[in-house]
Amino acid sequence: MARAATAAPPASHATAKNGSGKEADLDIKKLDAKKYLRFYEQMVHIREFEELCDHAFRQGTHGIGGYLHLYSGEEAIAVGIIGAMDVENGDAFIGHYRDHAYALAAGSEPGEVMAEICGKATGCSKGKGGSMHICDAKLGFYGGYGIVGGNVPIALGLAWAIKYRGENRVCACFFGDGSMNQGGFHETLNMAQLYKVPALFVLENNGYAMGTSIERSHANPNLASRVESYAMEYHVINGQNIFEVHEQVAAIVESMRTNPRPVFLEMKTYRYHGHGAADTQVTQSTYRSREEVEDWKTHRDPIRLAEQALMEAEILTEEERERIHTEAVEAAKAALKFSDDSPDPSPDELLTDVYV
Amino acid sequence: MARAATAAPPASHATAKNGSGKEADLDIKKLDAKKYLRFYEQMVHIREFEELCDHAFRQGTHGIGGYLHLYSGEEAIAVGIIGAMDVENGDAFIGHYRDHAYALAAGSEPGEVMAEICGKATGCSKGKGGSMHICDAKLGFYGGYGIVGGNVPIALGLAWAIKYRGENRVCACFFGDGSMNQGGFHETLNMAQLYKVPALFVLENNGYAMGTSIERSHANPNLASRVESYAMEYHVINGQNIFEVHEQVAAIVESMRTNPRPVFLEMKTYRYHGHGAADTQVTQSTYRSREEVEDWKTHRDPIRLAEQALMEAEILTEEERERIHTEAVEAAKAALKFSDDSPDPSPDELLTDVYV
Amino acid sequence: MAKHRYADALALALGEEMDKDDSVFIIGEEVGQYLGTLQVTKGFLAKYGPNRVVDTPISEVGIIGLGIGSAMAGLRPVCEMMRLDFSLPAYDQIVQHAAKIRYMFGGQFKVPMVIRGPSGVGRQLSAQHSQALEVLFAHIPGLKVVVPATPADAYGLTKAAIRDDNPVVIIEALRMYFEKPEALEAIQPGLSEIPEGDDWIANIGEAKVLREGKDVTLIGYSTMTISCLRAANLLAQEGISAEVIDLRSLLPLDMATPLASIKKTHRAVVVQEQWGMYGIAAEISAQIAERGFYDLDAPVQRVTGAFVPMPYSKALESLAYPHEEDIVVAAKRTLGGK
Amino acid sequence: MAKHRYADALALALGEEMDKDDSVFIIGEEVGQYLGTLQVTKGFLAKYGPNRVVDTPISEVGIIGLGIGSAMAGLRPVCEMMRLDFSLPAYDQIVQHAAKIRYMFGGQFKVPMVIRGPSGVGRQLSAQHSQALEVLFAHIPGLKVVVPATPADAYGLTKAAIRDDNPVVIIEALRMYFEKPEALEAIQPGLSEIPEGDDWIANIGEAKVLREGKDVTLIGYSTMTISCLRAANLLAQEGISAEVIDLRSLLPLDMATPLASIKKTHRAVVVQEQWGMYGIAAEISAQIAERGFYDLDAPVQRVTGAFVPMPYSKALESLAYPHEEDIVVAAKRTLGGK
Ligand SMILES: Cc1ncc(C[n+]2csc(CCOP(=O)(O)OP(=O)(O)O)c2C)c(N)n1
Ligand SMILES: Cc1ncc(C[n+]2csc(CCOP(=O)(O)OP(=O)(O)O)c2C)c(N)n1
Ligand SMILES: [Mg+2]
Ligand SMILES: [Mg+2]
Repeated sequence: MARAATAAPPASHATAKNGSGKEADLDIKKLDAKKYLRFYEQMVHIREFEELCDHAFRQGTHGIGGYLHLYSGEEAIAVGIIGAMDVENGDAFIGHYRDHAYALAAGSEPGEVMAEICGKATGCSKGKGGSMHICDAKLGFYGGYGIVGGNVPIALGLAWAIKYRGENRVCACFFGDGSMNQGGFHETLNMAQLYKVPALFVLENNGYAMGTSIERSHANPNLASRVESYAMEYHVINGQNIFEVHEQVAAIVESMRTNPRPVFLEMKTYRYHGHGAADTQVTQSTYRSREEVEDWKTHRDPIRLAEQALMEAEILTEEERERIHTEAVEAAKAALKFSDDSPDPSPDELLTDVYV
Repeated sequence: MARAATAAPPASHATAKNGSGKEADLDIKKLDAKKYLRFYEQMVHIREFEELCDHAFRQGTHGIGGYLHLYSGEEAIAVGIIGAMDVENGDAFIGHYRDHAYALAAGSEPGEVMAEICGKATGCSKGKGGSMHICDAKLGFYGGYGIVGGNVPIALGLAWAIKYRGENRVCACFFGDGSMNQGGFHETLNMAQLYKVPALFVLENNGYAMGTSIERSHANPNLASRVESYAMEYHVINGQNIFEVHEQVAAIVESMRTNPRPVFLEMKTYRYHGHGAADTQVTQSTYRSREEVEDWKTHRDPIRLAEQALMEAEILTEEERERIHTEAVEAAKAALKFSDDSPDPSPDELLTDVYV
Repeated sequence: MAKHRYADALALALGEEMDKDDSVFIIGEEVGQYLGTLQVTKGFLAKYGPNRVVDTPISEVGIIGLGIGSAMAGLRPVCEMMRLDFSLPAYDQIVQHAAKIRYMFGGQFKVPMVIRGPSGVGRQLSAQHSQALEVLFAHIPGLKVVVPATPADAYGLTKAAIRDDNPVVIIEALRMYFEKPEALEAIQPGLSEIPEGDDWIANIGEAKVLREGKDVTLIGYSTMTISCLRAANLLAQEGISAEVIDLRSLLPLDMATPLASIKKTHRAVVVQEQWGMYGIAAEISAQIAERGFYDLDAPVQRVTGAFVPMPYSKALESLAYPHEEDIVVAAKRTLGGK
Repeated sequence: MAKHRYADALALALGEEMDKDDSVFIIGEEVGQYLGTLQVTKGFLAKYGPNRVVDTPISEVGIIGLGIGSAMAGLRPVCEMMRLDFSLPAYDQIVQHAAKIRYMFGGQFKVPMVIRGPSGVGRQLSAQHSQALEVLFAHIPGLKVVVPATPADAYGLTKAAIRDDNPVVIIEALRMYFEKPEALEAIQPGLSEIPEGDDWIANIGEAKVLREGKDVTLIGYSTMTISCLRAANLLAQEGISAEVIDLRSLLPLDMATPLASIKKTHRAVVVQEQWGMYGIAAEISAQIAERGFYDLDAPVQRVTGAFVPMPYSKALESLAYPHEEDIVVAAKRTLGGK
């Protein structure tokens, strides 16, 4: 019987405690095969998209400037969680600057996302936002934000609006472990719990905020205690396993619809690239070893883990696998081509959109 | 045998859990009688000072304007804690706007404090600060601050300086329960614990922030959990009992000298007056009953409790008691007279002290 | 027409907009059960319930964040700051988020929120509670900033702000809150009247000539508009005819009205309650000199507060902000006086 | 004299002051183990240890608060903001506390701290990371604000700021950080030189004539000083002689230097990198017109950035801030050109 593949965390990443302890022992065969195939495909597409961004940035000829924060390694979180939401019917989500995947997971046009990253007129934010400020209003994506912790209080408001109107919707808010050290995070958690708004707080705990590990920045590395101090429901989930992520979160989201309340998820994960494009191999060496990165890539890659499980369960064939990878590469290239073929924003655009 | 008098909290103040449970069962006779007589005297002086401020404010002829926040009911905290510090030799403390008592407890000239409250040239802050901004550099009092939570990050810096220089000093920071909902409070606690600075965080939990009870503003009224989420040492102390306050805090302060670390004290207490002078009987009635106030005044008044215990222990005589009260009234009047006799700040003072 | 106090005009405007539009709600410290720190929202909780009159912890970041998010989701939050000074802990939410969201997402969202609260000097509240922080908002593209001086504008601009689809900061004049209508009427008849009928609201971005004159133009906003009117009364006693302009909105800023006036008077005094350095009056003065260069017969005079944190003592405090006498002196200076 | 890049000049100044005075320490995000986000503090942790080179969580309120308190206690903290934009979450600590403590306690304390970090536009960092926030600090009495344009001033003003007994904000020009000395020297010889010998530091509050001229005065600061110099080179090719003034400090502000220059040239252009509305240039323009009214032969021209949040796309971004060509146009306008 195929089981959700999980591997022991590399010892070097102290925070990767491999989930909540109540490791899911999922029978993949009993799950919705089509859905997970789609999730798998989405993860592969996101990975290829991100890797092409990295490449395009280094080429320097596509219009990508400034900061570029890539999601590779964390795909199961965006895909599994946004996949548990009904973004076409009023569920909302909001993220931080590592945000391409949120849009892609919700179904945004890859071309429009890439064009935004490249600053083109056809970008989802008309080229005004760039990589850090992707959004998609029609899919409930309220955008990526560049100020650490800045999106968290806004999520409170999105969730408040749901409660205000008495809808059975939820709002997910994605942020990093670094956000937890911003004061506004705390004000938000307290108020969210006080008002019982349907906010799903999603901590992407990848062990580091830029070059600073959790241990060097959180007096109490047991992050659960901070959340529990607001009497908020807390779950630790292995963010590398799409089956665990999705099954657990889908159940939580459904329960939030009937029992509106804030819920906090700590997703254990890892980022493969440097913090941003400026965080090179050299600067990364000040805070993490190549071995640590390789360990994660080898033993806990969300795509590999999914692939393995789906193939063992005979849901995915080798042929399909190849097709998906090939298509993903092509899709990313097509997105870049769409962007390359797109015009720069017209000069008039400088002055529009400041006010309604 | 005389015991430290403690009474059950009135049921109406849900948070007044009467200390940590490990109720001190102190044998008053074994304590330093002279010291406690002095503390008792200080509390009485502070009470009379505050009551005269209230009176003078209502008279409207002494120069008191703006906000006026009185400490009546909470005296044992300032007296017992500052009394455990060596303010003449480098221990530091900092407070919020309810700050007259901090200065008086440390030994500041009552006349200078009153003159500040009345905006006179002889005031400790030259009349520039007023009631909310009392200070006394020579006694390590780094001032009272008007922005809720604003003094807390500064305390981190004062304590940091002690650690930086390797001194065996401590810094106490007084603030209210409302402060805990300011983001900066959290950033501070985390950093204080991360750097192990000798900061004594003193929460004056009087159950209300202005007209808002703890229950209506803290998602988790168990405040300990917020502090413990930073792995910080936490003590709950009955703030109405000077013996308990002082004995416990003195021991903690001494331990901080040899084992520098931040410590958090939750002092259970109550304020008798409105939040500030604008919080009248009418506005107070929106959030607390007269009975609740009377209950505290009758059963848990720090001065009465001390008086009772000291008299039972035959440390204080009725005669002494009367003398102290009379002198306190006189001292407060003298302070007001000093202020009344003092000139307004000279117009030149408008432009001084902006820069060094 | 009915005469109102400034605070009552605010209450009236808020109530009317809440009656009219279910998506309007008010959130802030002590707005509900306590009946409002200054009683502007007295009776609101009972009338509209806790979903629309929301008491909060002392968490300004949370309050503003909740406002932004709910506005993006289509509600019309009114975030009350107990004093506008307390918006500073949430300044990042206002400047980096509320003001920028529309632009940085290419127009996909709007943020129809109001941030309002009493502001200004003169109540012996000392350094941390006596500030006129207009520049901190008016310098930021994406925000609108209105500065009602009169009960009429307290009403009309509040209503306009709530209906505006952009984030609007209402800088309310604490010193005007409880001024009696009679006192205002004595300065100039009509000041305390709210135009009646047909759902009147003010137009954000329109300055107004409050008093006509021909010798010199006095330009103010908020409390300083009232001081300008008082100064005009004093000047009139000396035979000097002053035109008084109330800016009413700082962003957008209507410069056409002052420039037209200066074409006539050739002289201008710009008055601001607090810090002159890089203050509101600097922009007004600069624009007058740049755009009205050939109209001006004398240098523009700025009358501003002392460049110091506000002192507490009444004796010092009253030296720290402009009074009508200072405006009179400045006006005479433009006319060749000393 | 040795030639330096701007970032190296900052590092040199910081290191020298830390060597000289044990009470100086640096605190901020990634300043230690990571060797500095932009490597300004590279090698510092190894040399000075973790007590003096302090890595922090992402907690700007905590960082600034720690700075204030430790400064009150006699240390000399240098608080690095990874970008100056990130000071906004801590804005209340800066404006309500650092700036006011001395005054509101009647002079009993001083707050000798430095807040510094890279700032400004032009690196495709979009709305939240591309701001020139000078006004937000320079409007606040109690702060000092310096704006080094050149490596020399990056060095001299940093040292002066650290030794100053007041809170000083150093607004560093990110676009200048890694400019090659040769590139600067090509604009004007000497720009990348740090005066040597006898412990030179800059005087806070002194503007400087960087280039003499007689037809028009170009006034800039930070990156815009460099743009003014470039513009002066272009103007020279057309036979127009421009004087260039670098303000160097915005608070205190030296207006004597520009006013003296305008007495000679009778024409002024004031240049600012970003938002003109209620911007730095407004104060300069207003003061010139007010105090130099009878010297001016033409209205002061302000050249400022677009009043919009910074767009990301290079195509739009470069339209959003002034370039030397814009300054040339403005200069010609003062000379009667179109
Ligand atoms: C208020 C603020 N301070 C600092 C920064 C600079 N910064 C951007 S991302 C980042 C690290 C955040 O790490 P984390 O929250 O863990 O998210 P991750 O990048 O790991 O996904 C920092 C320090 C910022 N953008 N905003
Ligand atoms: C940031 C900020 N928000 C709001 C206020 C207004 N305010 C002053 S004191 C206060 C209540 C504080 O209560 P608490 O901290 O419990 O102290 P207490 O007055 O009970 O001693 C409020 C809301 C303020 N001064 N600063
Ligand atoms: Mg992280
Ligand atoms: Mg309280």
